[in-house]
Amino acid sequence: MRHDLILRVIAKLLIPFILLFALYVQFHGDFGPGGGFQAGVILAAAVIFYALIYGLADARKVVPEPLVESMMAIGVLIYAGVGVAGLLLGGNYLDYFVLDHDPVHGQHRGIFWVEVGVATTVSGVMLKIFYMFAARGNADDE
Amino acid sequence: MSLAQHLPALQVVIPLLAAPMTVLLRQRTLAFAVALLASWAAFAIAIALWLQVDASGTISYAIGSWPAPWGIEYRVDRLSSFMLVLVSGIAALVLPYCRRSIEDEVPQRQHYLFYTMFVLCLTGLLGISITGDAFNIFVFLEVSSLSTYVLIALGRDRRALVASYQYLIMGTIGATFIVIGIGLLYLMTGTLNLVDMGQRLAAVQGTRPVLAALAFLTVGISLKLALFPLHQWLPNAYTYAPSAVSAFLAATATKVAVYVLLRFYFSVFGQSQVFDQLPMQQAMLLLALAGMFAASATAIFQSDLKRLFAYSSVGQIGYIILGLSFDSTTGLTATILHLFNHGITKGAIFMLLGLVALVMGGTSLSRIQGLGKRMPLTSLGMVICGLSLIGVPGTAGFISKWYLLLAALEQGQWWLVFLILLSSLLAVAYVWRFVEAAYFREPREDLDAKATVPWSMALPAALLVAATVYFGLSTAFTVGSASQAATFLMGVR
Amino acid sequence: MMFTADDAILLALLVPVLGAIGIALAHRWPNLREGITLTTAAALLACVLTILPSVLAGARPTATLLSVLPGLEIAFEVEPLGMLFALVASGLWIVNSIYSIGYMRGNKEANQTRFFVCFALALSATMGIAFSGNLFTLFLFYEVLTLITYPLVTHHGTEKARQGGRVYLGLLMGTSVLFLLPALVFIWYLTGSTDFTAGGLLSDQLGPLGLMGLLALCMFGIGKAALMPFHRWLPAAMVAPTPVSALLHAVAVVKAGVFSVVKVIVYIFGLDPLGLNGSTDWLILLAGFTIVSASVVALGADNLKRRLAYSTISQLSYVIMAAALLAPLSVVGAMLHIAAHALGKITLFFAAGAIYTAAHKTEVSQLDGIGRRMPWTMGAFAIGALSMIGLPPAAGFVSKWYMLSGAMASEQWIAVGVIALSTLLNAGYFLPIIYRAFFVAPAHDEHDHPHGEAPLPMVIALTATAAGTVLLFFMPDVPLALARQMLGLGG
Amino acid sequence: MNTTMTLGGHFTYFITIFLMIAGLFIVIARGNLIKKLIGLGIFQTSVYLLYIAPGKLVGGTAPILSDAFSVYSSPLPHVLILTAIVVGVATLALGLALVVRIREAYDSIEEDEILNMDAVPSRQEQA
Repeated sequence: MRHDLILRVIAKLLIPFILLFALYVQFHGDFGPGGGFQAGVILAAAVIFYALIYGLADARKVVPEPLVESMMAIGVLIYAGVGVAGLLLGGNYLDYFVLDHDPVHGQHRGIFWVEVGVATTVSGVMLKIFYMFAARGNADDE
Repeated sequence: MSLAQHLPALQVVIPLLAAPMTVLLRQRTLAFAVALLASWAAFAIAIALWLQVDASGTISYAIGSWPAPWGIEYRVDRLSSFMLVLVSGIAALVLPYCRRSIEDEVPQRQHYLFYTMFVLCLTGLLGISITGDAFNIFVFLEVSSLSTYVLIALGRDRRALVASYQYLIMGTIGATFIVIGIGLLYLMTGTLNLVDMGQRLAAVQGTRPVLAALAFLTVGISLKLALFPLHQWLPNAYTYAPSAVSAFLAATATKVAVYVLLRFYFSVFGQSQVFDQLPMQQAMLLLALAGMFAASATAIFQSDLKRLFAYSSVGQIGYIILGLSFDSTTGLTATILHLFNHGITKGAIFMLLGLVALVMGGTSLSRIQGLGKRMPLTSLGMVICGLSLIGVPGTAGFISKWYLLLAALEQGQWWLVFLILLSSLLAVAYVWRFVEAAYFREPREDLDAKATVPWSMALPAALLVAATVYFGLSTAFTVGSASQAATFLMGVR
Repeated sequence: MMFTADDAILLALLVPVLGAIGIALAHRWPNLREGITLTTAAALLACVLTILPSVLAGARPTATLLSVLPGLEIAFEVEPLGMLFALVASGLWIVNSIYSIGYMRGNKEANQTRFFVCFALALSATMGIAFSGNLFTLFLFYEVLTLITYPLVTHHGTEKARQGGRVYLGLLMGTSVLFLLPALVFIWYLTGSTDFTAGGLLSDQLGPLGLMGLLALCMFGIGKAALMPFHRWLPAAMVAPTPVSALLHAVAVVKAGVFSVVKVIVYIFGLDPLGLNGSTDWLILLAGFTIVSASVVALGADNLKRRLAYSTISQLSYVIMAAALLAPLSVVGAMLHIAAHALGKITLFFAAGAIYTAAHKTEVSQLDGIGRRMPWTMGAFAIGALSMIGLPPAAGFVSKWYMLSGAMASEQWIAVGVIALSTLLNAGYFLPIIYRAFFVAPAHDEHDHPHGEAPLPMVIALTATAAGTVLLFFMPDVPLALARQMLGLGG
Repeated sequence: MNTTMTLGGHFTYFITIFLMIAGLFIVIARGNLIKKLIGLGIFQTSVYLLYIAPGKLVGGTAPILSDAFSVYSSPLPHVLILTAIVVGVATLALGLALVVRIREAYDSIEEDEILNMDAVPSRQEQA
């Protein structure tokens, strides 16, 4: 696939938009369908797309394996961190109401960070799964 | 803000936080340290919770401050606090044991992931025990199960992979059955909170979907707790998993599944519904007896000790379910007691077997000939735990057997008394296979001891063995908690 | 003495355990190890003796270790029967230790340290049984004793020894778990306690049939008493080295069995409640059957140890029968017989072991003329045999006398007949041995080799027990006093 | 008439049950490890349907607050099933990962072949 020019050009064109769309889905999650879960998958899809076209080795250079693993962990930490923040601010665990002066703002803030965490973890996991399966059995291909 | 107030959340959150930390740290010593701290903290919290519940009754904690029937509620009552102590206690002991144990059994670069999976599994098991939300139980169940599959697959034998795969298939079917059961209950009541569900079920008692839910839940949970004949996954999984994992699973995983069964039977359906509408009592009785005899008899003919004691676990689960089938407070006490006592006994046995595997290079009966001379203290520990499995007085196993017999006597079922005792004679038979091999055969010349016994493994194992004896002599904690929990469960509705 | 009788109870349990630890630590130095064994044995006897005066004076020293469940304590209470048992066991341990040293060294046995460690631990368990204050404690130590003696039985580690060990463990553990444990749970369920109570713990919770059933559970559950049909373990355990057989038969195990039987009958069921509705008639018959049939088997056994084993089975059933007669006199006889049989039978086993060590002979038919070469051994054997038969001047006469009087007083003519018949049978299987040993000229074959007496420690030991047998005939004061104490007949 | 109405009204349940049985059947009857996983996936999917179908109200719309609508479908089953789907994906991924490693270790993904391969060395071990 290395010299498939059309695919390469289209990929180059498409990937920024995919990423942008991921961000849109992420931030629109407050008002309509969307949220961290979907955004994370779309984000991962962009990278996977890149890997399909340019090869796994290149993709690994862009998004290295340790980063992927860290993303998985950091996302969970962000999520749980929001919960702990609620604890520290005097509410129960995962209490969003206390995150800001106004409970509604608190809700916004809490959900926002939780969704960030979800997106990070989900994209990390998707990429990890992809890397693991793709790297299996054809090590010389990379 | 008082910390004590948030203990129920922290119980689950601390190990949950430890999991990503171990991934981020990547370095195995640091990962080990984090996991160790988390498990010890969890144990401390569990004890604190137990004390709180003991002093002032059930604790309810609303996650996210959403009140109970709508939000997810963490609910610590007498039964769950007891389970929390068991699960976190075993984890706190197994973790320090892991460090040296997995060195030989798991590739080094996977060590930090091993700890991640371990704390995740712990999180799941603790979560199941503490949550008051039906769907949350499923989620935590899957968290613990998925990490368990990984942990089993880490075993160095390639058969570990197959064992893990089989467990994955069986476990997922079980979990899906549980979700179906929960779904049906949700359809009938419109709530997922266990207490709320229990109250609303009264209105639709005995309708067909509720009975179907009961059946689905029973089968699903029975798969998870390895009730005979749904136990096929267990022997392979315990045999080929790394020793530390076998120890942790044998002591906690099936026990937590029993907890889920008790929770649904008594807190949701209510004992009258379970035992009056369907012939549950007879079914449980039969399966328990079949397990006690068939599995124990199979255990006698095994040539590998890990497999032998895995079959013994299936047999012992028979006792646990037998106590349940009596439908009496004493029987339930026996169930909960045996849950705990068998947990610590089997945990100790598998930890000791890990030591044996480390030193002798395997656990097959032909390999461990003359073990009494090579590893006198380990063999002694094995014998003590074996006696506990048999139910010899002075060991923890005796206490639970005592209550089981008492429950049978209360109902005047002498034939059951004798069946229970007959099956414990089968336990004598399989324990004695070890004793004869270890003490009355000469060590094999061609096998050299590979390593000395590291204290980091010996100490936790010794502590558990000591606990097996201690809880056979001093029963204030175990019998007290178990009988209170049983009274509480029987009195729920 | 600096400590009270109450402390001495716990000390008596602890001393052998400490001794065992010492023995294990000294495994490299055999002389030191044996020294520790003897010291421990002496210390144990001293402990037991400090309790004796207060028991004779009518006190009941007690000690409670811990409470496992409500009404289920590990508790000790020394009453006369237990005192007697403890005295016999601890006293004979010293003799047995001396003998064991000679035997183990003389036969160059392997694993000697394990042997002595288990021996010491077995004594601790025996003390626990003797002093137990309730049925639960008794059961606990009963099981411990089974487990501790198991390695002794399988000492040789051969396939035959393992086989014997399996039968031993299977029967003892099997009966106790299958019968005694449910009886224990049931008693606790009925009364909320398992304490040994003067006059009987059970009052009127059970009808005659229930009482009989429970008694049956207890009697069959105490497999160590070797009541038929659960007697097979005793011959099976004969694969063990002779000192172990002596321990099993005379010092600890079987005595623990009959001791438990007497204790259960007297303190759990009570003589009077049992006597009211004849719940023990079947037991008298069964014990009688055991006595006679075991004697008949012994008559036909050529292997000396096997003959002795069946003799033990029959002698044990004397005690059971005497207790089942429920007459005070016969219970006194039962107690005396525990002591008398212990002394007599240990002498016989010592002699058998001495013959094996010196002449390597195990069959009765090989013993022609051996009395001329081993006069001390065979002399002691003769005294032991007299005691078994129940002839003066041996202790067996006294106990049989009481039993017979008890049987006659309660007009149990079957029991009287059994005792008479078995006395004949006893004579029938013991006297020929003595006759052969002293009066038949030795057969000369090529396998024979010149030998004299057994090693000195063994001869000392067996002479001492033989002397004890005679002594007990002339001075049965202490056992008698204890027996009267127990039945409340006054000192 | 009445029966057809019940049949029609309950058609989601029939589909659910059909999928459930089909999935379970594949898991049990097929020896190929991948096919087993596919069966498992179908089995799990049937449960999603079981949850979601009753949450649908005839005439209800997606539960996004808007002035134009007053009848909404219940969102809770969707949330639950979203979680269940994640769990299902994780299970599937893990199962496939195991199959990959099993294939590397045994060079086969047929259950009976794998079991045969293991049965032989264990017998030697005992001998």
